[in-house]
Amino acid sequence: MKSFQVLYFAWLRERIGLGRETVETDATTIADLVAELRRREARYDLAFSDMASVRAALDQDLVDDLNTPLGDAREVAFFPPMTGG
Amino acid sequence: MKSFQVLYFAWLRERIGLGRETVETDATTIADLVAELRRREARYDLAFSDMASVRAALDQDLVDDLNTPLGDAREVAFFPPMTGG
Amino acid sequence: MIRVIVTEGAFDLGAEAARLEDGPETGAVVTFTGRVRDVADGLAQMVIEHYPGMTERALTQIAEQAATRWPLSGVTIIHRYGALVPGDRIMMVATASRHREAAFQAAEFLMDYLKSRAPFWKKEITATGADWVVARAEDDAARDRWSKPDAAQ
Amino acid sequence: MIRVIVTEGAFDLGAEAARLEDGPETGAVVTFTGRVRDVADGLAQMVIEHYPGMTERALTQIAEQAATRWPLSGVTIIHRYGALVPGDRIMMVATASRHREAAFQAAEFLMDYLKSRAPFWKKEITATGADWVVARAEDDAARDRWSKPDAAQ
Repeated sequence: MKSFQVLYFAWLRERIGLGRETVETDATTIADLVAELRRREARYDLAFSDMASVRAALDQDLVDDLNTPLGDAREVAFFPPMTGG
Repeated sequence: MKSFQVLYFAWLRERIGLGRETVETDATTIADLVAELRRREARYDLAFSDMASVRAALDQDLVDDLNTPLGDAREVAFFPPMTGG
Repeated sequence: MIRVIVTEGAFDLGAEAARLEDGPETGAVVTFTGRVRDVADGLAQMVIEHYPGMTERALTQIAEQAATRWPLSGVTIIHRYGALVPGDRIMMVATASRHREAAFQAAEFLMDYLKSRAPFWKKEITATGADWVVARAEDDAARDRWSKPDAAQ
Repeated sequence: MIRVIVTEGAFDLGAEAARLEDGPETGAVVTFTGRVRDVADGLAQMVIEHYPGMTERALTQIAEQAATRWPLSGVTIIHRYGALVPGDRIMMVATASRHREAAFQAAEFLMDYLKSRAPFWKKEITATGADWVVARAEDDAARDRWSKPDAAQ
């Protein structure tokens, strides 16, 4: 089991109802972690129901592919497509 | 004979030695006027010796072709390619 | 040479441009400023959320990429977060170079990357509700033009 | 909506940008500022000559063309003449629009046209002499790209 800080932003944060939590998991990729979170509770399942609208970052670096391994990362973040500028 | 205000700028002004003069002429195009000025004096001949480096405006509108007729214009200006900005 | 600021407060465009102009080699400075526009049914507030830590990191990376790609003597990116009202400035980028083409292209590059790679999210609050702004597909397309083989250099 | 100023005096970039931002519909403002750079053998002065009357007319026409081509809420062009020293600002353009692409493209268009269509001539004064700046062929090429069939709109 590894321990990750998991962060949620924007409507993902609102649907899940929190901005940050510590997650203990055996998941090896970001996609595995999402699958595990969705099995937990309906609010997670709802938040992650449209993965085309979800982006992720590992240790504050944007990933292009949700199949990216979690590796030695400490922090995983989920959020919608960005709308800055 | 028509009468024009003729203006010179930048190195054309310096070579000719004046910035503005009144010219009485029968020339019908800008190119004719240049030919007439060149016959006048060596300083005009020198100033207009490289016509690829001379631009002209009629009544403050840039012309694309020195064969443009003088028409009813009152003001003819000669100057090098512009270097603003 | 790279200046990245993430702030709740306002910024001074004139002072930022003057700062970037400093030095005998800078001929051209381009700035872009984005403001909160009003929306059809009346915008009360625009609330901007961001990812502290990652935001500064992403903006610095984007600025570094621009500085690698074009001959720049300075790059500034300032982006606000928190609650803004119509008319408030949201953000600015500024680029300085000897050459106007480099300054223009680098500023456009910064904007295109920032729109889809910097972790900011906008929420519009009106009298009838609150909605997260949806990302535009055009913004991804604008970003992707810089990785085409014939991308302007 | 169009503001053209030809002046011997300095101008305030921040105030000009703020003026252009005014109004609820302006989302994006782009500015370009050009400055006197130093040259290899030490520039004492840059003297800018212009054609009073035609200058204002040409700059206004260029601004009107930009406003026809892109959806702009404002266009400002300010150009100085007279004796300047290294570090002085020579000129600025600024464009305001709902859309960043329009503001960027219009600002580049203004610069490209202004370089080769507005009657200004620069002379560089150094310790060893005075020389008129020679127009660059690239500036004509930059202008001509806007009249190609596939020119950005």
